[in-house]
Amino acid sequence: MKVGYYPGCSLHGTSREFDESLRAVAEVLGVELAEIDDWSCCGATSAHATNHLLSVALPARNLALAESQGHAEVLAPCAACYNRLAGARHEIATDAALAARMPELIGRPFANTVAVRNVVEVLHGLLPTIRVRAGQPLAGIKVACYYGCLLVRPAEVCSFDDAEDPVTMEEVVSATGATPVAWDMRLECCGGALSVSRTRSVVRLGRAILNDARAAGADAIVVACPMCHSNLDFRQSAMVRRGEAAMPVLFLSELVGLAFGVAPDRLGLRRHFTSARSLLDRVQPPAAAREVR
Amino acid sequence: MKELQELARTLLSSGTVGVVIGWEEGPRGARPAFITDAADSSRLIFDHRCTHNLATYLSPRRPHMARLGKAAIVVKGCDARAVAGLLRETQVKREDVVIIGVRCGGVAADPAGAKPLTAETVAERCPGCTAREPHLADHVVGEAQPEPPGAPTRDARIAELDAMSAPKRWAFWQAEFARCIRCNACREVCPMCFCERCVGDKTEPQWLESSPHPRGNFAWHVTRALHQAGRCVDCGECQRACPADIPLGLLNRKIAGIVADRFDYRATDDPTVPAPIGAFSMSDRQEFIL
Amino acid sequence: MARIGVFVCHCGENIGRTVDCARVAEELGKLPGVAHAIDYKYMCSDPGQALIKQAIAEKKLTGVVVAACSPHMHEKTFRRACGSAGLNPFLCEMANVREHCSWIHEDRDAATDKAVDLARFIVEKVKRNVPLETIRIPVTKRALVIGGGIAGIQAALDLADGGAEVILVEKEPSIGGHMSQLSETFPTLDCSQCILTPRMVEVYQHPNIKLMAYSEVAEVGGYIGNFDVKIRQKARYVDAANCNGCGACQKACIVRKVPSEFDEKLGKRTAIYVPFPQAVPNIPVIDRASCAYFKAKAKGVKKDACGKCKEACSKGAIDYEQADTFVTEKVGAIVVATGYTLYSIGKDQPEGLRGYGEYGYGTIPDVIDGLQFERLASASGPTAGKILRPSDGKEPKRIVFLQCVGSRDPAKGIEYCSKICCMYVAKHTMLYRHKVHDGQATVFYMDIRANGKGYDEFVRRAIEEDGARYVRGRVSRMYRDGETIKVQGFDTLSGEPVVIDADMVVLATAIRPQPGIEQLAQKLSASYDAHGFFNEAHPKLRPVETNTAGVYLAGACQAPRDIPDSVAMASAAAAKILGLFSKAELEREPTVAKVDAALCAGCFHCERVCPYGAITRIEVRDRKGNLVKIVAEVNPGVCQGCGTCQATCPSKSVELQGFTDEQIWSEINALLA
Amino acid sequence: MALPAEKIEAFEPRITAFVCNWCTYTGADLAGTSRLQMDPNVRIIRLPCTGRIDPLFVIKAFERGADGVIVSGCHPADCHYTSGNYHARRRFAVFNEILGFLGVEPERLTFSWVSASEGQKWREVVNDATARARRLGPFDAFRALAGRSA
Amino acid sequence: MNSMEPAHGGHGRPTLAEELRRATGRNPARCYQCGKCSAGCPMASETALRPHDVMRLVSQDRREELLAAESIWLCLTCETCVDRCPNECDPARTIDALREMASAEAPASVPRALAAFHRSFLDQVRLTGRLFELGLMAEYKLRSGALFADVTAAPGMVSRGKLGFVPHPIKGVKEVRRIFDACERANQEKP
Repeated sequence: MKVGYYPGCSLHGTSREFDESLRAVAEVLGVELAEIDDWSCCGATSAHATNHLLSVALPARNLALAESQGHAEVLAPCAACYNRLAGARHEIATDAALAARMPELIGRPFANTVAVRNVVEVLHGLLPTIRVRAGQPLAGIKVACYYGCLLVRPAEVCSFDDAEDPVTMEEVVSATGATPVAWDMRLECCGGALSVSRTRSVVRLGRAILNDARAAGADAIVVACPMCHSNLDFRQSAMVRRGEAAMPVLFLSELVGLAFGVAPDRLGLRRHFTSARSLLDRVQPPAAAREVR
Repeated sequence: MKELQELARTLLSSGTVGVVIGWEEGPRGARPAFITDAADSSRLIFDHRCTHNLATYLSPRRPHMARLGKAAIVVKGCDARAVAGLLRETQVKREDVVIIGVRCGGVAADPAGAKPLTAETVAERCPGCTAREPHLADHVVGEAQPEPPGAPTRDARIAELDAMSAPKRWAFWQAEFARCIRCNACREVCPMCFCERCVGDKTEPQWLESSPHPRGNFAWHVTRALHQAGRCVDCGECQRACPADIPLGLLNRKIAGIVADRFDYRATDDPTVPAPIGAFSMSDRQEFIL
Repeated sequence: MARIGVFVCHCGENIGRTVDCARVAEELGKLPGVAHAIDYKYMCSDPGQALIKQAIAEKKLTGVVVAACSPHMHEKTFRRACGSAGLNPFLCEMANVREHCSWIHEDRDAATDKAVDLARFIVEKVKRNVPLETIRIPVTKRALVIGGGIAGIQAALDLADGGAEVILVEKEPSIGGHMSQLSETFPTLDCSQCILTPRMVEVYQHPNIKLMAYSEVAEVGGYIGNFDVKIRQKARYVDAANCNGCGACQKACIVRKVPSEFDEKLGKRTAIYVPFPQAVPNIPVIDRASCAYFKAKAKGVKKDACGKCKEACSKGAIDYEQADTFVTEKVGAIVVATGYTLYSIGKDQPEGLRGYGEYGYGTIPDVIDGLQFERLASASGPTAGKILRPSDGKEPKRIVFLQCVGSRDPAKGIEYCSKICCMYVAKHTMLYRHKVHDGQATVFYMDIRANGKGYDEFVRRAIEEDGARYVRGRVSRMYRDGETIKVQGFDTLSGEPVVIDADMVVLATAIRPQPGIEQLAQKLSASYDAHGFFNEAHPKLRPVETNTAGVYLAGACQAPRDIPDSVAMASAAAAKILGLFSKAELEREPTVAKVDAALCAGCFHCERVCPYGAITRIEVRDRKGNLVKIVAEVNPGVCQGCGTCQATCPSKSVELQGFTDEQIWSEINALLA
Repeated sequence: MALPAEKIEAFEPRITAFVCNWCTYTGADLAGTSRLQMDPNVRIIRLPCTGRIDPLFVIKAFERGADGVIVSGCHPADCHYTSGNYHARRRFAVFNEILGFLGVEPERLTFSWVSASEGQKWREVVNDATARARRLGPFDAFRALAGRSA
Repeated sequence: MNSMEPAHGGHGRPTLAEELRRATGRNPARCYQCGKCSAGCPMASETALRPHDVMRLVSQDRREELLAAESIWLCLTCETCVDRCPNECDPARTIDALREMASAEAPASVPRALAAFHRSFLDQVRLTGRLFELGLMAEYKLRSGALFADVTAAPGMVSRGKLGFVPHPIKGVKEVRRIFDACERANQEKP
């Protein structure tokens, strides 16, 4: 199986471990990730917040590239990229005038034929294989699946799951042998858009998420969004108070990798700011020895 | 007096009426007279001893009267109110009675009372009377009379009773009612008591015990008072007839006060004024209702 | 000796939990005359009823007492059961030991004692019950409809189509009512007159309908199935038989500036007039108060009184000498469809209401009410459908609509919701935008009550597509500032005061019953609420009936109603009446009063207190035919069984069956066991 | 002539209520449906209308040992029979005053309007009438008329 | 005291609601102020204007107030309101459109930190076709004046191999710049 791959800026920078773990998992699953040649940034929130047309045109360029490179679908692991790509695809598909403007605007032929997939969706499509390949290393580990906002909203764009009651991530986690916990904050926004410019809001929102996951008995939070990861992992030290246990935050691909017995190093777990040791200590057989730090 | 006698003679001799109901001289003072022969007209009298309310003889429940033919009746102003009551309650048709009004200067409590009328002998309802001039009459005879002697006393006695505690008032009335022998004189003499069968005589069920017993006595007097509310003309006959001297006039006066106060109704000889019981006003006072 | 059966119901746990039902049965069983006393889990169940029927047969019961729930729940059930077992149903009574005992007490002993008492009273009563027969009364299959608005029209047509004869009485010169004044109707915006006038014509042409326009109900006598209605036909001063509706008289009339009632005083009419071109019947009336002829006559002028209309009439139909006439009609049922009137904010108000000084008591120019706006928006109206200010004829660019003026304002005397305003205000904003494209409508509202089919969508359309701006809050004050009206309110959603400049203000004033409705209600012996709306017999289960049998309600005389509701009520009332007319005779419960002619002294206090006029006077004659006396008699068809006559009768010569003195006396007598 | 406290405790007054079928009886039904707990001293006798309630009933109730009487029906303008309550109002206005004049304590008699929706009010009427009768003690004065005492 | 201006007659300019309707394809008049958007908004406790307030002010045509409000910049675009709105009003999209309008009409009102972030972000993309995160951080700190914020994080980022030191422009960087230019032009040409 071959799929167009749009890593996005984060996966080449601050969220390298997402890229690394995804590639490792894809290998096990026999999926070829064909990176879109010469892809460019999706514009993210900045384009979205300041120039709506730009926020459509930048993703459109990448979709046009994928189209010209023969891809029927493209995997955008970063939730923000996924949201922008899928959002632009939807907007162009539902606005004929906009669609007509696109080729000229991006300077490329564009028919808007490429489907946009996120990582949860793609992994969910491979559930039988995951079940077969996963051993028992994650038995007894409780995981809080955190969707955040960009993965599931708006519903008309992110139609792969129910926006108010999604189940796909939990089903992937179940397939790995870990146990998803029931908790309340899995769809609440972590404040990613204000991560840099208004950190205090992010800390408030993140703390609520961590507390709820902890109260639900989770050993780790699993995410599929670099911004969520960066907020909950990188800023976690500002969110927890003295005496509160650290909560490892893993990309979904990292968790799947652990289930497949991939070495934590190869999954980029050492790149986390919040140590995943507490979790790794419980992986069967203990994977701690293989951890670098 | 002559005028009255002449009028009676004319009415009888012309055949206009079969009987003239008036007063005549009796062994114990004035007494009711039923003149059927024009020649007897000179027996008719009217003076301060004519205290009886003759309207009671108009009641259709006195069939022996009906046998005498159409009646002419002599009424004082107060008595005329009873005739009005009978008209109002369809007991008498106006065309079936000739009303002869007499001007009254007050009457004695006792028809045997001697002349002149004094504050001591005058009937207690008379001082301050406002109904001495009969309006409901085909003929009015006699000169205008002087005010009755004496001053009203009953309102003061009512006020006195009202000021008592309830148990004291209870004791007062129980003492009065205790003498009642249930002779029904009060009812028989009353011009407004014309029921075919008085509720006091009803047996199935017997609401009011008929034997002279405190329980039945109380029930009877309450019921009589209630049935008189807005109907009593204050002619004083019940009290006069009472062999036990129960002050029924006091109770009647109280009722008159209640209906005047609550329903703005006063006994009148105008038969077109509707009686208060049987009617209602949306704005009737209801301070006693929760 | 009576043989009473006592049946004590546990009602599951409802009674049994607090009342020792077995003890109640046991104690009652000891009473003299009680031949059978048992308790059972559910007396109303089939097996429970079977126990009663079996006991009636086996124990030869002469009366049945069921100690259970309220008679309002199951009296019919148990009476029917007794009836089917051959016992006269009226020999069965219930003692209420649930609502009045087990449910309101906790102490088991006290509750059981009380239950014994309550049942004992009823046992004593039933000992004096006598078999009663259902009353049958004949039915006149003609109906009277009072009011010729849409409700009355609908009721008349449904009745007439159902084969009943109908007399439709309308007090105005034409039928049509308020609906004929409306421009368009919510929520479809179809033209009011276009859908109404065909029905008006249908009424006029229907062989079963006798239309009496410009008439009023003067007196109502009789009772269900047998009403006698006296109707006053007001003088039109135009001979309806000769008039051909040519209109020449109106053209000739010299008095041309009478404010038109139909146009809500925004237009003018002549002194001889038909209210509007499609009027039914199309026969003019002379408004005596403004007619030059009658005014001159009133002043004593003998010669040279106007007479222009008479000269103009080629049919000689003008008749200045015409007088009111009275006709009496016999009908079996009556529909009241008298509709509504609008509250006005003026200083002069009927008792209990107050005007709006804060809105200038109606003195600010260009502050109009909803019906006036209808006339402005109507193509047949005084401005030919253009929205123009009454004061200067300019087109208002800013209109403010105020909802709940008078309504939901207890301080002004009306606490109820007028129901239709939310919808017609939304309609007005739409009509306004359709006619004045650059006009801005602002609506002050408290809540939007758009709970009908397609209603909320309609209001949303006004807001979303036609740009009406809705501000939630009441207007505190309104005042004139040059040519504009300052409307000072509070936007409770923003939490801010607002002042809006308006060129015109439209008040959605409260819906009130027609004036004079109390007098009509009294004629019909029907009850009405504190506001003068007719009371329905049951707010849920008998919404179009009154408490007076044979009198039904349709439309806004019962409460504020919109057109669909009014029409539905009218059809419901018609269906009720057609059902009534489907039988040759009516059956009624025999709870009616009866006079003992031998004892009656004929004082007729009963006649005076009877709310239904059920007492008539009859002559009692001896064998020779001599008149002995005149006494009272109760017409059982009219009597509704209140018993006021009996309590009033000094000699107790009238008895209410089912509640006779003997029965009540026995109950009271049982107080001391 | 209020009773001393210890006697009030022991005394359970007997109260008879004459009520109309449409308003007060139904209101009392509602009180039951709403499970409003109230004093168990009142025994209801159902009449169609307050218009049917005869002062003779009240006298008879006292004769048969009632310590208090309640007469209750529809509010003005609410009468099922349109005007029975108005006639009752006049009748009992006079009756009430006469009884008072003859020395019956006014607290023995309670008149009230209780509508079909006033279950709560009915409870208050019942409890108030019971409390008043309890305060006054047994209606011995009336019982004495019969040659009995409580 | 707020005197509400009429939508028509006088200005000649379309109402804010109309402008937004054109920009977003959603009719702000559909909002009936139920508040469900604000009830779910993660920022509701921090902002002066909650989503429903924004919709309300839009319907009242209070353009200046809205464009100057800091609140519109605090929206996280988490789209919770979008999914929950019973009337499909899309408050988030409306707020985005307002931000665009504010950037164009009242750039001074845009909070410095945010403006700096967005500007820096887009500059980086324009420069290389992709986001050069170290470049973003440097430019952001200069633009925002928040020189020391998160400064301690950089070494951690570096040690974890998360930050590259050299930007790698893509081949089609000129193509990307053309897109930027075209979109900015299109925005300026808007009525």
